[in-house]
Amino acid sequence: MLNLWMRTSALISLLVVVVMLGFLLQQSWPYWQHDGLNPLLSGDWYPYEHLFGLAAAIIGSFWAALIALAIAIPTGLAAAVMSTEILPGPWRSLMRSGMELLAGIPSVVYGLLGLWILLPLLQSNLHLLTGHNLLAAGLLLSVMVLPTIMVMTQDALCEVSSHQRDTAASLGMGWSARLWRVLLPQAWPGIRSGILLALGRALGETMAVMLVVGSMDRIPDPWYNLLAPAQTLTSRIGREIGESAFGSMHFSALMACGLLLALITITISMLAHIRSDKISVNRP
Amino acid sequence: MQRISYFILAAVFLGAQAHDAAAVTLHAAGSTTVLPVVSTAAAAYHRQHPDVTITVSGGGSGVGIASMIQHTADIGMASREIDAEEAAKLNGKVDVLTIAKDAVAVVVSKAVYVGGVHQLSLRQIADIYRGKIKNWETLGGPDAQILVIDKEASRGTRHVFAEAVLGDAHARAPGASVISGSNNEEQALVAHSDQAIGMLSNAWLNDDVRGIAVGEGNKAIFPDIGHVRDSSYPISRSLHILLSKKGPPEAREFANFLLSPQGQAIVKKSGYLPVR
Amino acid sequence: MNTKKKITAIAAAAPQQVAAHDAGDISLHASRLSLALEGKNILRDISFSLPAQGINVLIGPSGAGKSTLLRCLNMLHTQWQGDLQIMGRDVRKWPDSEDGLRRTIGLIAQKPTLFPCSIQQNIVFGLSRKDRNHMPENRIKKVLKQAALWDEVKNRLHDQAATLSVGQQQRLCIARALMLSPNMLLLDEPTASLDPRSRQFIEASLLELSENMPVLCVTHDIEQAKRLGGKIIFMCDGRLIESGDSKLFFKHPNRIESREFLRWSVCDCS
Amino acid sequence: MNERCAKTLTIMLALPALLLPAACLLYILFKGIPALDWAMLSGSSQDAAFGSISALWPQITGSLLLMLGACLLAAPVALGGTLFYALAANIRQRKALLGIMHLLVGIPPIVYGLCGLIVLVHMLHWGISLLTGMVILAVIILPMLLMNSVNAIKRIPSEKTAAARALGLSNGQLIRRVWLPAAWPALMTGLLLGMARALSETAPILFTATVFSGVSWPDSLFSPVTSLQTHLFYLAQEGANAEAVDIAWASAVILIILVTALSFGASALRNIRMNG
Repeated sequence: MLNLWMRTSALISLLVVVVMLGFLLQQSWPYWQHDGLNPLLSGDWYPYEHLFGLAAAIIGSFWAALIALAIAIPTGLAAAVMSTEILPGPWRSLMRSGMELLAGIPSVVYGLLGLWILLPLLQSNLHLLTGHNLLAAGLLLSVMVLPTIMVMTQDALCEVSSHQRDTAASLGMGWSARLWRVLLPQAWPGIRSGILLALGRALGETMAVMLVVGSMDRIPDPWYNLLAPAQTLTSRIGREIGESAFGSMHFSALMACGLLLALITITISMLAHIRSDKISVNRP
Repeated sequence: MQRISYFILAAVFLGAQAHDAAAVTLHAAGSTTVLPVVSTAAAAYHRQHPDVTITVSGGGSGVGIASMIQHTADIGMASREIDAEEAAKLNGKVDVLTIAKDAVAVVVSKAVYVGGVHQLSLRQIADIYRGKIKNWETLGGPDAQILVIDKEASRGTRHVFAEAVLGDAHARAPGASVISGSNNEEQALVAHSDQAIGMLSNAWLNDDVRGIAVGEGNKAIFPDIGHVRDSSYPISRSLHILLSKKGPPEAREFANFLLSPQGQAIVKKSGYLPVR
Repeated sequence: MNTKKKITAIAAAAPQQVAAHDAGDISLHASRLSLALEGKNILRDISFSLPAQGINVLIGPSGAGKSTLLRCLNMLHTQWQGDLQIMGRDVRKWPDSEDGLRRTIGLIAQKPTLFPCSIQQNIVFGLSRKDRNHMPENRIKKVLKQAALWDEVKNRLHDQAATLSVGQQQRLCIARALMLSPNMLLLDEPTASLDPRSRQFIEASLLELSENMPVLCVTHDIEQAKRLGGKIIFMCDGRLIESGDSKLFFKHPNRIESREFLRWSVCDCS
Repeated sequence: MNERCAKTLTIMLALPALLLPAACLLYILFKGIPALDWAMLSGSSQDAAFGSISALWPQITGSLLLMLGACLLAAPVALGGTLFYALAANIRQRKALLGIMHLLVGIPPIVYGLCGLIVLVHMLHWGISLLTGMVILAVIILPMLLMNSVNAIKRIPSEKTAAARALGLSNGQLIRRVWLPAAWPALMTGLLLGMARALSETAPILFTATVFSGVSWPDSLFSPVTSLQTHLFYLAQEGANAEAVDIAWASAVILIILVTALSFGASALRNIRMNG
């Protein structure tokens, strides 16, 4: 009985992965068969003309995630350093609670905040036609991934042994030298995992991005123009999945978006997992 | 542990089942233009027939029609005609009932309207959506770039608008600068901007979101109920609900309710033109 | 940049001035040091001084507060009360802050702690970036010889430091501390976890080093204290019980706690 | 001097992380509390028409039902998987299981939604339903729960297990009498965090489990529900309707209160584990 339960559970876990990837591939197969990998290079997405180019959405997804990381990495690292290396104990846990609170706010609430605070701000301060753009998505995402980076960095910094800290201090190294030459290098594997997880989360976030990105299937022109409405993979799926008929080419193309997203994020989380695999696999 | 949890699961299931054995739940999905009518009517209908519950979700006309093809809803809502491809898939298994008429208003931000743009010809609107006209100044308005709002490809409003203005229901709009989804989302976009143009059912017009007249010179026509009734407004349409021929009889009764004087009163209150 | 240079210059010059002034008399003077952590008195009224050179052994049962005292001396603990002068200078008013003080005092921990890089990089780890990059070979050779490690590592300076045995690692820690040219060396049970051979090496090099600077070595091992000789400071339960010449202490301990400790290696001072 | 500069710079960089949580929370409370009154929480959504749906009970019920269902489905599997890891697996199987869990954690929730749409809604013909939503959310929280409980079991000192083994306890006795008493606070912490996660996921249930309106209590596991999360999304798009926006902020406050209560519960349990 116990044995059956244990093995069924493990099998279900395995089955979930197989079923998910299998059906995504099966449903997106007509799409891949239709055009091969060409649509990955084209930005034209006109479902009624059977043009399903993914380039605009892929580029948009990565741009939004990169903006998010560019803001969240320095801030998150600084916040983690501040809470573990500068602030005394009670403040540390207060900051941590703040971060957990930030992490607990559902993404759709962030969407609401973005729609009501961020977009009008961007629109009026940058004199834009509309605040809907990649920058807005990136800014919103940076708030959402900040807790991931900060908490992972905090854990990694706390794991650096007190012997290392004391030894560095008794060699007369100053605060910043200890930080740059001892603490950050030794915490790097943990920090790296945090950054990769944050990247995965930023790429896969749907609701908040969908509300602020503008949903225009256009490759940014010029390529660094982040102030025009754009599209991401997740926002494309979220907006169009309801309107595509099951089994149609449109549906298949959306499934291809999903498969692509899954493959990218799986690669990222595996990279984060492999190096940070510190959990020993011994019998408890 | 495991047995307990399955017990609870079963209890929830049975409890939910036993809640009201005679109850019927119908599901309506589709156009957000039709949604307010059906949503309000569903609530009124439920008060009269407590054993019938009608759940309503949006998604657009494309969803309404697709959900009939896929049998994921009992009542489809559409604010445009069914196209050939969809008709082939439906294969005559669905009845289409027209419950109301509506104009797709060409709307501009309040600042643009106040700035002098009160009417545009179909050609000028087409040029805006094709990206040939980019500034309101060209059209006699304030010196401001035009924020051209397009709608998601599946929305009925867009089909009707694109057919009348661009000549094809699925025509591209290369001049568009942002895409919106529901009527509400578009209404918010226009209201928040000072230089926007968009397309909206005339039930959504208000002080911040002004409808403009469409046509040449003094033949331009404002999108109001009177002009929809006499079919003089060029971008108008019928609002439909779709019923499967083999669907539950309660769905048909609800459709009859929509066409009854009480239902049509709701249509009128929602800002559309009753058909009866 | 300028300020920094100046401060470094002052720090380097300070000990020599003091040495001239105090004429090889006293290098460290502590009076009435007390420390309470989380409401517990760890150190109570400790007063002692160290001569300008020679070996000093801080002995006592475990839990006596020996390691804590060492950490107070180089300001790893800062909450202590009392007065502490090193090279005739108040440690609280050190010109180059705590970091400058710590460069003047080499502290070697009980557990050898190396950084995850090569042997050579470990030796120069405490130096500024400029000094790290242009460190003459013979300077490294000199400190490694002083720590009795040169022969074992001369051909593998670029190997990972973690490949060394624990005994070698502890000697590497001593070499690393010497690289900063400290004026004083503090060691916290440096041989507690080592094999007898490494212990022998380290004791020998400590005796040699103590000819030029004061060395304060913490131990709970009576035999080791006897071997090292020099001056004995005996601590128990956060109090300094007795201090004096090694030979005298072992032959005629004055206090009952000292006698008890010498016989049983434990004592009850409370 | 240099050190002080470095510290100041760090604090300046970290400032957003200090201010943002407070700012976000205060803004939401500031907007939401005035809109949140008891009248909103009472009554049924059937009484109110579109856009003025002010009774949030059906949405709260739907969210909680989805959450509880997801936990009831996921918890036994997570516990079983943990026991497999601890008792039956060899090293390779352990690595594989952990690898699979890390892989699942990385996949974005919307992809789970897509798979649920293919397999559950269309292939198994469950339709847009409560059960579909429960299963999808269960799969989303499964890796969290499993990894958490694996860590909890690992933290039990191996001497305890060895002592129990030496007394001749069977696997079942070992689990019931040694592991569960020692690990339950940690297991519950994980479960609470999983519940919080299930409450805040929106994208995967948007098109697989929920509808816009019309449900006060689902008739069966196979009928759709309304939920706070998706309700918030629909309302978020209605920028121009002042009342809808108020309700949106009120929903946000309720959602955050629920989620925060769960994570505070988790923290409290974590402290029990530390003390006891």
